[in-house]
Amino acid sequence: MSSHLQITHLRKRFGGLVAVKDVSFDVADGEVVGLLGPNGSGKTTVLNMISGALLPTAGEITLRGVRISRLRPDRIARHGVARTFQLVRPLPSLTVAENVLVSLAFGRFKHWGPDARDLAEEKLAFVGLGGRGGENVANLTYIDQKRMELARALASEPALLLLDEWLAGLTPSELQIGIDLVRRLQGAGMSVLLVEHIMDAVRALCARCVVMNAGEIIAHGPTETVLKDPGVVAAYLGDGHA
Amino acid sequence: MLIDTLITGLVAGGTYALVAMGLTIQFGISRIMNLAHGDTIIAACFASFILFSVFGLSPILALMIVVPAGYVLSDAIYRLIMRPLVARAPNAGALEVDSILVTFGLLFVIQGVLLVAFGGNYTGYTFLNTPVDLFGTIVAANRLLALFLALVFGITLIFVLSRTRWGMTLRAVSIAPENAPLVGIDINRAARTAFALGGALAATAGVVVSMYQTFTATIGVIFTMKALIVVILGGKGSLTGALIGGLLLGLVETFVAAYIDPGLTLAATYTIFLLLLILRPTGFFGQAG
Amino acid sequence: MSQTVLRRAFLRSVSAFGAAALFLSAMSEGATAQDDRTSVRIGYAVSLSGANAGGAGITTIPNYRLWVEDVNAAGGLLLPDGSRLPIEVIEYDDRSSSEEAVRAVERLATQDEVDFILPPWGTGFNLAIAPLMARAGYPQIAVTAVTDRAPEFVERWPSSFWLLGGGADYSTALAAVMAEARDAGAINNQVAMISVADGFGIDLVNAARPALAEAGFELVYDEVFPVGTSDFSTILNEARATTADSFVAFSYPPHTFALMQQSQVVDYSPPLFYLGVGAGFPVFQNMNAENVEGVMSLGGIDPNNPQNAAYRERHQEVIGAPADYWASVITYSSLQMLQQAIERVGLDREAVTQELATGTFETAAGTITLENNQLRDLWWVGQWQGGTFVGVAPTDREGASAPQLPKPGWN
Amino acid sequence: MSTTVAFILAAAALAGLAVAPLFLNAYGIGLLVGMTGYVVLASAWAMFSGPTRYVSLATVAFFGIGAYTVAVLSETLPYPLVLLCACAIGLTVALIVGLSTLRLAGIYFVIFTFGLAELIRQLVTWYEVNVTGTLGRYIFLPFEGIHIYWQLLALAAVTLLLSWWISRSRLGLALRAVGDDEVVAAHAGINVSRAKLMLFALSATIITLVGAIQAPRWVYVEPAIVFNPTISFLTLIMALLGGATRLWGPALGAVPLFLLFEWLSANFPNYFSIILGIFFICIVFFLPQGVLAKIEGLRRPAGKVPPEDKERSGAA
Repeated sequence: MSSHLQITHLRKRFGGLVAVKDVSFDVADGEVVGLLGPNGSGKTTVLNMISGALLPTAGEITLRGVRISRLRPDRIARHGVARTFQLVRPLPSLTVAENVLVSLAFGRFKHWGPDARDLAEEKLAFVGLGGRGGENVANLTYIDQKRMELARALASEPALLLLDEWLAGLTPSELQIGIDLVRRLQGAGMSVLLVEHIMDAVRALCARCVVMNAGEIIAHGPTETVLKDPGVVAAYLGDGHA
Repeated sequence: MLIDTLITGLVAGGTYALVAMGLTIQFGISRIMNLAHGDTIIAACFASFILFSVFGLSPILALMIVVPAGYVLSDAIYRLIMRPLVARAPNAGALEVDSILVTFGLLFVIQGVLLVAFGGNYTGYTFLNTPVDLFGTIVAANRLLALFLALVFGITLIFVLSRTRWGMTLRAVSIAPENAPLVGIDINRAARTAFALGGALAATAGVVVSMYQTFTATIGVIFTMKALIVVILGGKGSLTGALIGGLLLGLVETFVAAYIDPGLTLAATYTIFLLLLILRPTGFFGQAG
Repeated sequence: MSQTVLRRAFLRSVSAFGAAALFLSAMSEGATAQDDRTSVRIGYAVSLSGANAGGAGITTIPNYRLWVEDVNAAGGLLLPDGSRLPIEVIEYDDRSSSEEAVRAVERLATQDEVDFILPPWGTGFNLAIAPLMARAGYPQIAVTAVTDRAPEFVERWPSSFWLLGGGADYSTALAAVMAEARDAGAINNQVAMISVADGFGIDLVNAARPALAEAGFELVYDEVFPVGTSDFSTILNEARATTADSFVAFSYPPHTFALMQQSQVVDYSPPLFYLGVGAGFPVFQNMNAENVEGVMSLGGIDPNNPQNAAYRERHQEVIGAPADYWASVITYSSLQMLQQAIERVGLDREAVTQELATGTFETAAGTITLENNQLRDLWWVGQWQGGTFVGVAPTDREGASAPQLPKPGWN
Repeated sequence: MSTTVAFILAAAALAGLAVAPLFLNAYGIGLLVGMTGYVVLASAWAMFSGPTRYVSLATVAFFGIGAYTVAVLSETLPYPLVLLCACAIGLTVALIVGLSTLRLAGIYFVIFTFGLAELIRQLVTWYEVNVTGTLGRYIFLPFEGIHIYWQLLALAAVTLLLSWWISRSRLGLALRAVGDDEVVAAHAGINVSRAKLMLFALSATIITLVGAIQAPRWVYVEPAIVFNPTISFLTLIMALLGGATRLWGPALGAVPLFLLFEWLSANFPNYFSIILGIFFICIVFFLPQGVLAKIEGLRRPAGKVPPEDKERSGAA
């Protein structure tokens, strides 16, 4: 079976700096894969290349056999890739519901009209924001903005979801809610690529992990094995993390 | 012929460089896109005219009065009008747009005051309109003075900005305004100084231009446009860029006039300007990104 | 935006339109009661600001103000019954925009209901208001409009008058002066000619090319430059490099000043040196002192005409600056024509129009009779001679000075 | 339904405005022409610049293209075809400009559009001088103020209707998203360039039509007359005064500001520039989001911040 997302020999250079060197891995249908590594190791750059925010210098990205690595971000989104951002980026002049509506209207299935409003409400309810669609995004708390952003990503009904430190900055109780949400997505058959620093969340959600350092993959395999890898530990310690 | 065109172009470019330097400093460091720049120049033209025709003061001496006055007035304008805008702007982009709008109003105020004071007539006087032989090409001494002052002021300021502590402060604000406070820089003061410095440069340009060009209260926008082109050519905030961009503009206009068609000089300028905006909006000497 | 907000916004805008409508309804009444008049209302809209303020500020505005001052100092406009009524002026700024000029005239005609409307500055603006003036029955004594199509416009708008001739008049007269000078051996038969890329420059140059060719001249340099040009070094160097004895520039004031200055710098002083609009401005003489000697341009005056001398003195006295040598005196004279027409036939606009078309008037520019609503008796070419810009062509016109060529070199 | 009510009211207002000139003198009609012209210009400007926040100074470039097209073609083609040609030319130029510039952001877009008007003016001048050999052109169309007013009024109605329709359409949502955050919009599946291009072209076409409709009023047309940069700035400040993100905002800014200018130039002709300048500065200072937002802000219970205000005063 061909894997859902396949990345081969991906490379990205900014001027003289090579941020990502020869990265290859895949994500299967319905799988949650963790993408780990210290700050500056190139994780977000990889994510940006998958979602189309950056053009790879070399290498290929395919989604269900379709090459997406040269497409514009909106085309990639319509192929079924959705993402959240490291720092939440709500659309401030739109209401909460309208934020979600954007993805519904322009995502894979182009919903519009009254049923789109219902769908938006449904997505909001799923992330725990039921009935708050009419509010101004500025009035939402940080966690609620994160929920809203997840609802917006889900509204395009993606085949692959890219979560960029979506769980960062949450309190322990909020974290548990977040982990449960992602688990429910997995249960619904969605593939997720999770960039994350919170190891508890990674352990809870990912069967498999890819660890990057300085633009290269230094470990790849089952989560527990990878996290015990001496190279991985060294990389994190070297970066000041423990 | 080629040498002739080259020298004439460079001398014409001296004026453009002088006219643009003030704008580039204000835009680059204070983040104010000052559409009233040309009208500041015209105000200085009138000041210099009055000093010359009423008080018999040589424009060279007038520089000593008009340039400091330009500094002080611009400083006051910054405190009064620009500072509140800077304070409320959430980001550089919003400030730039606000500054365009507010200085457009300022343009009308200055123009209106000049109209009331001097009427709409053509005004001018002659000073230093004497030929100078430059490598076999005859140029006007007053235009040569513009080139000379552009080079002296430009190079002095470039030196000051890159070598002195005070200059480093201004440059730090221009490159990374959000980080400047971290190293103890008073952004407000730096931006105000830069804006006032830009005003002083505009005043210099006004005094020099008044020596060889007739002016009316309403032609300021022509200078603003020229300065804008040079600033985009050279990259915002770059004095080196303004200097070289100004000379380049003079050369382009002169070469198009000499070798293509004098009717296309301005069209050529705008074409280069617009193409550059599309292809390399940071200019030849601007900071990338 | 929710529906209620939408509706509220809508209602608000309806009320705003309502307020505007109220403002407008005031427009439909207007001033009436012309009986028991205590003044003659005269209105005009000229460019007090914007791009045209420079031109209007030299030629039009000072003369309007001077005339009003003169008339009112004498107790007002004299009417046929011997009574006098002072002039009440309504002045608007058209901000150098055609649309504003049109609306200002509509306002003067239908809102202020003035007795007479003086024309704006510039060819385009005079054309813009012409249909309105004709429809409302106001005589339009256009001065600062140089157009070859005046006969056609007179047919279209019979109450319009065109007092400054057409481009072809100036060009053919110049060609005639040049031909005479060449035949006398003062200049050779080559010409370097430049013109500004604007209505006026194009009109003149289009007429000059065939006129010069017909007179047997060879155009060795012929370029058009954009209005925004400020540096003429290249053009002057190229003209100087030719063997032409004549340099002709159909230019606007800023170019005229720059050309004059820069030709002195590069020591380009051809035997015949002709510049466009601005060479007759006082500031031109102030800036160039005795170097103006011999420079040719449009317009001129008869230096021995006492009325003109008196006018120039008054202008200096009241306005505080000398009058220019081309259109100023015509502007003032056009007002004197209006004044005398009123004196003869009263304030009835139709009668005044008729009188303007057929009458003979004593003005600062001499005795004027219009031909087919146009002033044809004008100085087409003038030359600076002994500190005065005198008319040299038509050569057979009374008071014409003889052209002095070649022009002396720069000091 | 409140929408129905709003439509009935709007239709009634339109009918009222259509018969209004029958009771007015020429000056009253002249005011209506000027006012309606600016209502359309400001509304069309806000159609693109409001939601996307791209400040365009190209208004006069398109306005001038419209006027010039009429001047060139009015004697060779029937009038409706002339308008159609003007639309086509405006649209083509808008598409070319849009394709090449929509990558530019912020101040560079502003400067570009400012320069564009000048470039087009220079090219038209050069073409006329060198190819046709004339510069000024005459328009002798048998239109009086009232005819021009009716055309502009119809265009105003169409423009507002289009704005209303767009604001409720997918495209409107897309533009608001683009105005907030282009990156997020693109990742949500919006073809950002196409959305911007479509609106820019639509807005430019309407502006071109305004120039085309108004031109017969001036009889004589030359580049200096029709490419007057003040038009761009007045349009901009009118839209800002009323609020560029509201349907009625631009119209609400255009009407009072136009009347104010008229009053100023009649009563203080010599001080017009100064007062206009001060007024301009005051609008930027005190009403950066427009009158409508200000009024709504005052009515809104404390604590609830309208979205646009937050953008200006809050965190980036």
